[in-house]
Amino acid sequence: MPARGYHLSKDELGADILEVAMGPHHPSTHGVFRMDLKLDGETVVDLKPIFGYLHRNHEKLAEDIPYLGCMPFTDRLDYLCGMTNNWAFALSAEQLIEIEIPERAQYIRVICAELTRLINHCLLVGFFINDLGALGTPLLYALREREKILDLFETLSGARMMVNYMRFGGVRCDLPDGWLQECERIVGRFPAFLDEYETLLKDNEIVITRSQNVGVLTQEEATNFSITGPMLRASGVNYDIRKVDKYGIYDRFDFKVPIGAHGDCYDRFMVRMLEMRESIKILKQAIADIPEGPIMGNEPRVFKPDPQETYGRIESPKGELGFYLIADGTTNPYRYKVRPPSFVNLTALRHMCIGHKVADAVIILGSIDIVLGEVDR
Amino acid sequence: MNNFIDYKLIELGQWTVGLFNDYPVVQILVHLLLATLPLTLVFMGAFGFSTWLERKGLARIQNRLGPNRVGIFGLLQPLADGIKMLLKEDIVPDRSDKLFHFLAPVMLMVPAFIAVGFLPLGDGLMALPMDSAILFFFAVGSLNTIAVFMAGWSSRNKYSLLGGMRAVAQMISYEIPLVLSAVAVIMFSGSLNAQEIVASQQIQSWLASGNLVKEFFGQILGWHIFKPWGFAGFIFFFVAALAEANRSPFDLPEADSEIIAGHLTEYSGFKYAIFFMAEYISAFAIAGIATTLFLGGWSGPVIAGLPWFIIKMFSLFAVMIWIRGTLPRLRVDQLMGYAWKFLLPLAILNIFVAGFYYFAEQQFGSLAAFIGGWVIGFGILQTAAKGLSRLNKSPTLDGKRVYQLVE
Amino acid sequence: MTVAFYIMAAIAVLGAVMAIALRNVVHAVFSVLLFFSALAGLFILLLAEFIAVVQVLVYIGSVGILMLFAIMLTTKVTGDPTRKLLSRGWAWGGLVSGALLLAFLVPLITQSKSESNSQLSNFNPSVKDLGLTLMDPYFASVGVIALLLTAGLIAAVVAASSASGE
Amino acid sequence: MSLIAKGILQGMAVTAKNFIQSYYKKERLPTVEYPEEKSTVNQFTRNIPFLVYDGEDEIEGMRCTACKLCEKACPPQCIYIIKDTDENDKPIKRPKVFDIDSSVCMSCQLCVEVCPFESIRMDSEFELSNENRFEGLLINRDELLKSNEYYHEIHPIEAQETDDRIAAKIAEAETKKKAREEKARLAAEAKQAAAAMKAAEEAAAETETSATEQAQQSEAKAEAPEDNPETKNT
Repeated sequence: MPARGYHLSKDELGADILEVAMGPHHPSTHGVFRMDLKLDGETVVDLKPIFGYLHRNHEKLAEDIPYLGCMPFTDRLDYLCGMTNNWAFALSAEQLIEIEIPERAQYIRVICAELTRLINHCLLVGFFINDLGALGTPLLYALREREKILDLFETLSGARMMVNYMRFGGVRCDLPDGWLQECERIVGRFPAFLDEYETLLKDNEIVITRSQNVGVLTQEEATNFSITGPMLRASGVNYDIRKVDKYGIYDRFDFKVPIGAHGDCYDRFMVRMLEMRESIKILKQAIADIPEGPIMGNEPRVFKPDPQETYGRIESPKGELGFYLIADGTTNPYRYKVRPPSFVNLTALRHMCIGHKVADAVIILGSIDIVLGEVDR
Repeated sequence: MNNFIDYKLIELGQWTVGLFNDYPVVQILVHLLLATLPLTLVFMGAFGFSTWLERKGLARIQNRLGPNRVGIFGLLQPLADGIKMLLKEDIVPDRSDKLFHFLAPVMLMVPAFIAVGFLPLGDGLMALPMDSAILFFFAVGSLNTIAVFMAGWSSRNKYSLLGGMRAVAQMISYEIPLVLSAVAVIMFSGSLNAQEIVASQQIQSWLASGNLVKEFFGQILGWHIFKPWGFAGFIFFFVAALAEANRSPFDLPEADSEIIAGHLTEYSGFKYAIFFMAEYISAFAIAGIATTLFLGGWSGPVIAGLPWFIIKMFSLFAVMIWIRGTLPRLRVDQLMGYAWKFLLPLAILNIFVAGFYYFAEQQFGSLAAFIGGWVIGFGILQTAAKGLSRLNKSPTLDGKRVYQLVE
Repeated sequence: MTVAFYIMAAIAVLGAVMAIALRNVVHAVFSVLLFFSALAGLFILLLAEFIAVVQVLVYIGSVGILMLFAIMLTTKVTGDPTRKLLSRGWAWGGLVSGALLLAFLVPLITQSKSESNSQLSNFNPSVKDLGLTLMDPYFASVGVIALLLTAGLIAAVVAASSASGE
Repeated sequence: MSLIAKGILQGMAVTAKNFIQSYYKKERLPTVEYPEEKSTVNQFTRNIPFLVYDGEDEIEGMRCTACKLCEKACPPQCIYIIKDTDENDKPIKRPKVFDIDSSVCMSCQLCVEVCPFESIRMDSEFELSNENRFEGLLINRDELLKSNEYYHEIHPIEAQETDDRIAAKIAEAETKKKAREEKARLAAEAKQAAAAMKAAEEAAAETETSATEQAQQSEAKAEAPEDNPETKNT
């Protein structure tokens, strides 16, 4: 895939190219990520993403731990979305042992996943505008709203972010009394916050001039880079695993997928804003329909699946999150491989940044929505 | 007139100088001290207060509490910060240009304080009463650029250098619309003298009438901001002033999300504090000059003079804080484009509108000129602005977008 | 007044000498700026406020910055240290330039002494008078200069845009 | 962008609204000023594990039997257990050393889930800061031991469920034991009757039966955590 932009030698340019190492300690590289930039004035001529500063041996570690023991580690992949990470891992392990998941557990999973999507997207928008230089005001509004959902998670699972809530065959514990009512109240109020958020940001002339037509990724390019998630949909590809795979019970809900037309930073930001509204739709349906019943199938804690391989994937807020497992008949996975959306989406960074300004490189990185815990694993 | 505070202050000053009548050399020194020392102290205090104000205001905008640990409402926070800054290690990069690294904060500080000297704080209250004070103000303001460049260049840091480059480009570009939007006022007032500009914004005939209501409104209605060209000019001036003072959304030289802290990256301890102080005082100075040019300076009802000037200056500063809490930052090229392709033509057009308004006032009386000016003059400016933004718009920038929702 | 003049003059001379002598280009430019500011101070001492302002605004604020900009684009900031300040032709150059300076300045100084201060005393160097002078008797020349400068500016813009448009 | 940018003004109206409302709306100022006021800790919160004991005495009432299931289940392997021994070097069902490295613990609650004796539970204590980053963060057995009352205080619902479960277990064990005793008694009676008949010839067989009886009883004791006589004190 040839990168767009220009590659000029030093002599052709007639001036020195400034090499700047942006990161690993930089205010807006979203963690310990480093971009080696080659700048011509302020224009990015070349960019080299460097990561691995947060490598924690996640995949190798799992090979020495029983399947269930890996569950708390998945929380730490994309530490903003513990619930969806749990679900993705549970989904792939459930394929190994083929068990039925009770109805109520399915609903709880959907509710948790969509709440996670709300958290992730409103935080992302906050960080994105923060990268645009807005001194954190939208970010702090997002954090304010996130707190409420985190409180819900805490009541449900005991922890705010490192939830470790899903189990193979269901979820760990049932909803406490009054949890659903509280959840309904918070979800009911969320659209008002979204309206305010959109008024603050959507029509802002500076946001528009800064983010429109910046970091464009066409349909073809996006699919070739195997981009997934909101970023792919912002490029105009209708691909949402909730619709494609219909995993869990997503076929029961009525929701739509927002699609962007330009594939630039503004589209990525707006697609996420719209996805939050669709998530609220799903949440309202799920809260209304949730049945009574058991929350766990009768599943042994430690099991020895037959030698086989599986790949379970879900639409995590950031894109396709998949777990590839090879079982060898023991209690531990033989191979445990994560397909993190952040990492794969990051591959398009260089392509998108070349030819833009330094300031754009920062917001393009922000619009990809990476979490270094997931990139480095 | 009820600006007795100013008169009392001036009397006090004259009395103090009078004490040294027998020692002419000492008298000159005392005179100089009286002109500069209170100003320095007051503005340094104002700097401390404004950092508190900014942190508190931003915090409330962001639904936080802000500083509240040191003193009541955290009012002593600036003091604590100052002590902390003083005690911090002063780190100078090994390969930096040590002399310039040291001189840069000083270079920024000096023009900032000189600029404050040109502000007409009250009736007759002016540290450097010069005939062409406004012009001097702009001349001194242009020195900031050099200091920022010095800081950026001498640090031997790539981020600093980028910040320095940005600062130079930005400040040069915005100085032109800044001065041009002030030209309309200078033209209308017919003077470069700050006091005369303030006086031209008071309706003298109403003030002399003895009617209390007329006196009250005579102090307000004459402000240039109520005139169409003055309103437009104020917007241009304020935008350019934000850029001159490196305030958000034009804080590119120290854009923290892109180039860490720009020219300030390698500064620490007291030098950093001095930078900070100089920047805030420049912001004050430019808010003060905007007050003088467009908001009637020290004129105001009931207690004209120093109090009104301070109220107006701090209000403008509060608006700066408000903007900082709301807006994202522009990009370098957009920033330059905005100055050259949008502000500059409009500021020039505004001079013409002001000229026509001036003649219309003489021909048809002030009321007719006022109404006509708002309808025609402002209409012209508005249309021009729209046309310019359409002209400048890149073809792919389509503003509001409609999104598809598919199954 | 005299003391102030000598201080300013000393600073100006120092700045000028340093601008030539310093091998670091950026330092040299800042010496030039120092010289300019001392000059502005001298103008203020002469009660030529407006000229002082213009000195600061144009020379320090614009020309100086322009020089700095030009330097930023060059790669070599520090000059070659092996090159000596005193080369063989130095003495001759100094002699010639000193002679020229005298040739130009001496007549001027003697003239101003002889023509008395009568002309100076009734000249009021206010900005208003300056403006009136420029706008009344010299209006035509000022207008022509302004037009020329505008044309030059437009030409520069056209040249720059066509160069980058390729 | 015309002279006045509409979108920017809209945004500024939003921030102004937030600024003003932060003075009178709790929702707009969610800050809790921590050291002075502490937000109520959710009763479901989990942080670092602790060991529950019943009754007054920490050592006697300890539920933990040092079975090391939690040690095996812990994914980051932050639990370290050594079994206690008595004077004769005979192992006792009680840990001598039970360390949790709180700097390693990731609060995943898997140890709680595997514990068959309802002994290890999650604490909601969050102020764990310490001056010593090595020994200070290594929590030993005596620090980990907390009473059942404390457990009830921090996690009322969960603790009640646990107690109910233990009570049910004990009741079950009790009924089983009673049934067994009854059975044993009946058998003994029958045997006594039989013994009366053929006392002399079958003396060897009788001794064998009583030995089996004893073995059965000790087995029942092991199944239920009966070494805690005050289990039902709540």
